[in-house]
Amino acid sequence: MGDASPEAAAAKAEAMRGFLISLPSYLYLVLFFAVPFVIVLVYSFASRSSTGRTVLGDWNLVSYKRLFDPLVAQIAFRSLWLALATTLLCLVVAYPFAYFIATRTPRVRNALLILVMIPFWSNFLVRTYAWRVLLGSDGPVSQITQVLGLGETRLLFTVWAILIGLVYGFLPFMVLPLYAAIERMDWSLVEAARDLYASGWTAFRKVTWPLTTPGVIAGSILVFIPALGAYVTPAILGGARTVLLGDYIVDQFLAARNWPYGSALSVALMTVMLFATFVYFRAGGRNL
Amino acid sequence: MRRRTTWMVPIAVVGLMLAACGGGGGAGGDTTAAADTTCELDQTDGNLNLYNWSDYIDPELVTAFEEQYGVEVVESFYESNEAMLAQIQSGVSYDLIVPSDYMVSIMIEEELLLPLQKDAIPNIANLAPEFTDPPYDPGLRYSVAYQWGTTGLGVNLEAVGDAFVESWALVFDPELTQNFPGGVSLLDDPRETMGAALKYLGYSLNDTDLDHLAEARDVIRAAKPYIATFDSDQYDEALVNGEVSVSHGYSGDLLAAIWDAENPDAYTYVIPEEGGTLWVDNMAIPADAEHPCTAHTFVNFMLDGENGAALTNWTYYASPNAAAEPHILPEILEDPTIYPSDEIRQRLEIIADTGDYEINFTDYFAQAKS
Amino acid sequence: MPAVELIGVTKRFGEVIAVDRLDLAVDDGEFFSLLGPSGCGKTTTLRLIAGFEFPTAGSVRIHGREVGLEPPNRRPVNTVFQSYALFPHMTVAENVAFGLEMRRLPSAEIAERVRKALDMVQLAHRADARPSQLSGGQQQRVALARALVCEPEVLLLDEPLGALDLKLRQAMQVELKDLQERVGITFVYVTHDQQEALTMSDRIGVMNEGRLLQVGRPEDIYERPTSRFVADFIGDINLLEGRRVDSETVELVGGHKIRVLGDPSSSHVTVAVRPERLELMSDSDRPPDRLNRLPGRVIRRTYLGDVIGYRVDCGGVVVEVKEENRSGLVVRQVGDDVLVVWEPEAGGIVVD
Amino acid sequence: MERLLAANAWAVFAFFYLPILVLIVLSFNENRNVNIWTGFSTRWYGEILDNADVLRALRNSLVVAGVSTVCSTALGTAAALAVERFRFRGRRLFDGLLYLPIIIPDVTMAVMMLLFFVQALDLVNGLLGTRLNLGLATISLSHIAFNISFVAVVVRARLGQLDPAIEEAAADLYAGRWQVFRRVTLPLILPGVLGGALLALTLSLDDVVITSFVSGPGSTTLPVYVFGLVRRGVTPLINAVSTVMLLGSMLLVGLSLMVQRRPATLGGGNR
Repeated sequence: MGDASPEAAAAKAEAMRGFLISLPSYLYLVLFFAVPFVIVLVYSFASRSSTGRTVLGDWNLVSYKRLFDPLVAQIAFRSLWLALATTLLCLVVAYPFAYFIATRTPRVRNALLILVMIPFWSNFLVRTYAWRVLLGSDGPVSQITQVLGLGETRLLFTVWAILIGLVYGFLPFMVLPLYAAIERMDWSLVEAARDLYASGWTAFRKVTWPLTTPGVIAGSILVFIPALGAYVTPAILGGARTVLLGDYIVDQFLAARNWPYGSALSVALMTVMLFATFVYFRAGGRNL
Repeated sequence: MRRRTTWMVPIAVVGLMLAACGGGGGAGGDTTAAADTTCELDQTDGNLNLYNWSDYIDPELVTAFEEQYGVEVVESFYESNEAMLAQIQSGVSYDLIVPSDYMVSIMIEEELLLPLQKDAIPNIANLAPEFTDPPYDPGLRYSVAYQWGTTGLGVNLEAVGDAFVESWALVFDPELTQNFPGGVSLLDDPRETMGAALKYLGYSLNDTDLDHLAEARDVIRAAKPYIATFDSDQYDEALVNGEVSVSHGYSGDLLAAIWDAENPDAYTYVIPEEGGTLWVDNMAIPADAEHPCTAHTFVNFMLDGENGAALTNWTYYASPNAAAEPHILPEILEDPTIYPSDEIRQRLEIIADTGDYEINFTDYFAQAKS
Repeated sequence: MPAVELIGVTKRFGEVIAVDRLDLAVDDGEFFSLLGPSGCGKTTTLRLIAGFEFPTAGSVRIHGREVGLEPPNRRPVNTVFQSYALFPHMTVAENVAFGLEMRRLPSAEIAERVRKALDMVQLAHRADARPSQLSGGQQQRVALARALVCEPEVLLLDEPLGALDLKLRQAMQVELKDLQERVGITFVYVTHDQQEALTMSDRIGVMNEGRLLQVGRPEDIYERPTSRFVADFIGDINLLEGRRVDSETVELVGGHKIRVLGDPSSSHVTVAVRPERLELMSDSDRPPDRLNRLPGRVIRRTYLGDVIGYRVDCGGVVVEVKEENRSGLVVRQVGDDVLVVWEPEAGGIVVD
Repeated sequence: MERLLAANAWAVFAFFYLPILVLIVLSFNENRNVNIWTGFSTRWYGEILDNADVLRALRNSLVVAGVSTVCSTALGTAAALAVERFRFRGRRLFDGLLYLPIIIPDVTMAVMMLLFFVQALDLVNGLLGTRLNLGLATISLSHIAFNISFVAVVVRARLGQLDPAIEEAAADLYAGRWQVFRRVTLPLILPGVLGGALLALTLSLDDVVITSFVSGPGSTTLPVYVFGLVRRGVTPLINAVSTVMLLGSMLLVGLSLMVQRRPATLGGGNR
């Protein structure tokens, strides 16, 4: 069909409308994100002066070559596992939780939802410090094990503390999209499945779960990605005993003042993530 | 094709901007305005934009300054030297900043600081002699010390025993540390912790010999099984809460925590015999400060003996101000951990910027932790 | 002037042609059904009339006015959706009032019309309920009331009874037809259920693969299908393949000759005969000569209550026969030798 | 099953509120050092009002969080609507762009925002002769930039599940595009929009790195102030401020629930 057909004109008008709706945020993101991002991209090809200033003009690939240092792979691999574990834990905890909230009456639902968010309107650092008290050798966990005669249990400065801290910090990011997805679901479909002799579990697996995958995908992305870059929680609760991607990048900018390398690391990380998200969506049968 | 043209716009904009800043990499442009100004004693030229660490000045001192000179002090706060540097480098305008020692030298080299007009700061004479010619700013051309302290070890005496060695071995020797309940805590800072390891090995903490750095890395690596945490924030609480037995950290924090502890006698702060870090925070005026004269007046105000004492009495950090000493609370002045003896001071070193080697410090530290 | 007129309408989705050069005219006040298997383009045709899709080519007119590119809110038609598409966040009354509010009618008039509409579908007592609190049948009636309250020139219904159970569906069929006659609005009804179409429609259009194959009254469609597809799709039918011998005679695959009416245009012919038009006789019954007859043997019998179904093997041709379970009917057994007998007029010739 | 779900929910709430409980308890710590408990005291609550720095930081935080939440919710919802409901040229590019702020490490975003704003302000000041500086405006602009994406992701998850027939039904019933959106789409995606807004508010109230880079004289926010305190030890004052904020928000929520007497969903209650 040529562009001249009336339908094509209508489709064009429709596309224009979509474009116009996206325009404010489009422009916003181009101006306040894409343009700044180009600066970072440019910086990643620059070099560092001996005082830590970024020298533009002498473009090179030094920073990108450093990405192939085995240390980087090691750090990335470790961060990846931690982020995956965090995402999975969040999903396991948040799904039934969101399900529970979504099946309450509307009023209770709203109240519960806001109760989820309220703790996060306190100060992040103070919140995380509170976890130190809870996980320390005098904390409640430890006291329970002492009463049980299992001796002192210190979770603080272990990988478990990091996981607890990360799950705590990112759980709302998983709960919200999951809640939105489950709340919207057509329950008659589950009933239909039950009607068709599906057990509760099968009905969940075959109907509820597939219907809520958009929420699962959104939640997983919202948890996985920041978890991959997390650094304050691992430092405070995990004792920063290993280097993670997040603090490695932060250190480049703030300790080594090596902005080109920090930029290159960021660009590489974003490229990988964008690619991974793309693949994830493809696997999930959705367009990015 | 349309797609490409939409992309051309931001690229062109960026190009324009990069051109606009002259390829200088973000250093602010018009430094001349402030540099040409001559300031006289007690002169003010507007409100003071003070950029400082949080909770690092007695609010009453601020009020006193405001009342005395009829200007307002607009306070902003930063959480690291580097974040502050990024802002100054980008030309955000502040009138007075409080950078640490090594950051002063970086900022001088980057031409980010305004040379001080000593005529407007007669109280500079109040400074104790050891702060009149610091290595990071010889001759005090750009900065004046604000507060100082040391980096050392907080020790839980019950855990370590009374007859412990005052050495970095307390954190680096696995033979020792394996017996400490909870292990030890080290600063999560490449320069401080690599520096401590260098000191333990008998080198300078500004050593840039890569072999020495590798040795220092291996020291940390070997000690790691008993290092509970690399922590620059909460090591003081961790010590007095019994989470760790030895904490590597800054004098002020550790001392405050020990004083506030339920049984202060159970803890002490030591500077290892191999030596440690002496750190100095300084007042400096950014090159493109809008109100350099108010800033000079403020520096002079803070260097006043009574004001300097008030600052120390409030922060519990040592004052570089000799004229302040008569007014400082005796318990602070007489505390050997805040004001170490001359003998100990001999062993202290100030961290200097090592230029390109900063990368190596960061890298080796990352390797040590990995 | 037809209420709805489609002239040469084509709709493509990328490479797929959903509707192919469709011509259709629905008369004013008519109950018109679009019948076809799923994916035949009937729903797309409805959506083209409603305005949810715009035609790639051709013209859509409502009472003579070209609306092909008008958005749905500017068309004098309303739709009852397959899923009902009730607004879950509004009460029944709010749902019904929605269209009137959008037309900015005075609120007193809205209230009055909503009340009447709910009375009409006997749901006045559920006015303040939310859709999720209603049964499927009730939801369906709300959807109907919501569309009808706007007094559209044409009401479009997209398989509105599909989700209901059989009893309710049959009851609703009658109700819908009554309602249509009462309000006198043109209905365009999409369904894949031929029985539903036959019951309610004034006329039926049978669609397949984007094309309209046959349009006619239910009895025309049923009795005189013009194509093999229509014949096969609507009701049960025996399709007897054969070769034309002369203008009145066809020789079936098994060698039997039968008489047909109408002029077969090619030498290969398909003769379509409804099972209920066939009768089983014995040789001893001596059927009149003008009747077609095929000797065969009963290979299966199905008891359906009102009807008894037989499958008869007539030597190469298998035919289905339905006999009304009236008193005095001779019930055959499997294995009985029988004659399958029918009037020549009962068999039509269909094209492939 | 229901019991297990309820048990899990209680456990999760306990998980959420246990640290909050600790936080509140520690706000009554008499000791200057928050984590060293030496006795009960309410002195820190008194000191909130005396501490101008904390009050200003709190006010800055609330201004930034409020502005950025409102703006990013509007922009993010529009963005979600555009990519989910329309096909337009550049949509894929936009879609990709929409994900970038989520996947960028915050320190990178901080650096690039600083570089950008400084140069943009130079340009603007040069052209217009103004003396604009970094401050609350640039902080808000940066927060909006990353929050748009978070709102959009949450709203999209919701939009994706909305039966398009419901929107078609509204259009069929003579609703124009805007009316369809206002009367049908928006109420139905409102839980998603609200969720996105809550997320944006949370992120904005917690951000340190980006904020500290793009702040200017006098625009320090509470989290930046608190992080700056680390050197001197965090005092229970911050816990007290957090507690007050928690109580304040709970009060607001409670009030809004009281006002919202009718049993309507987040999306309900028109007419």
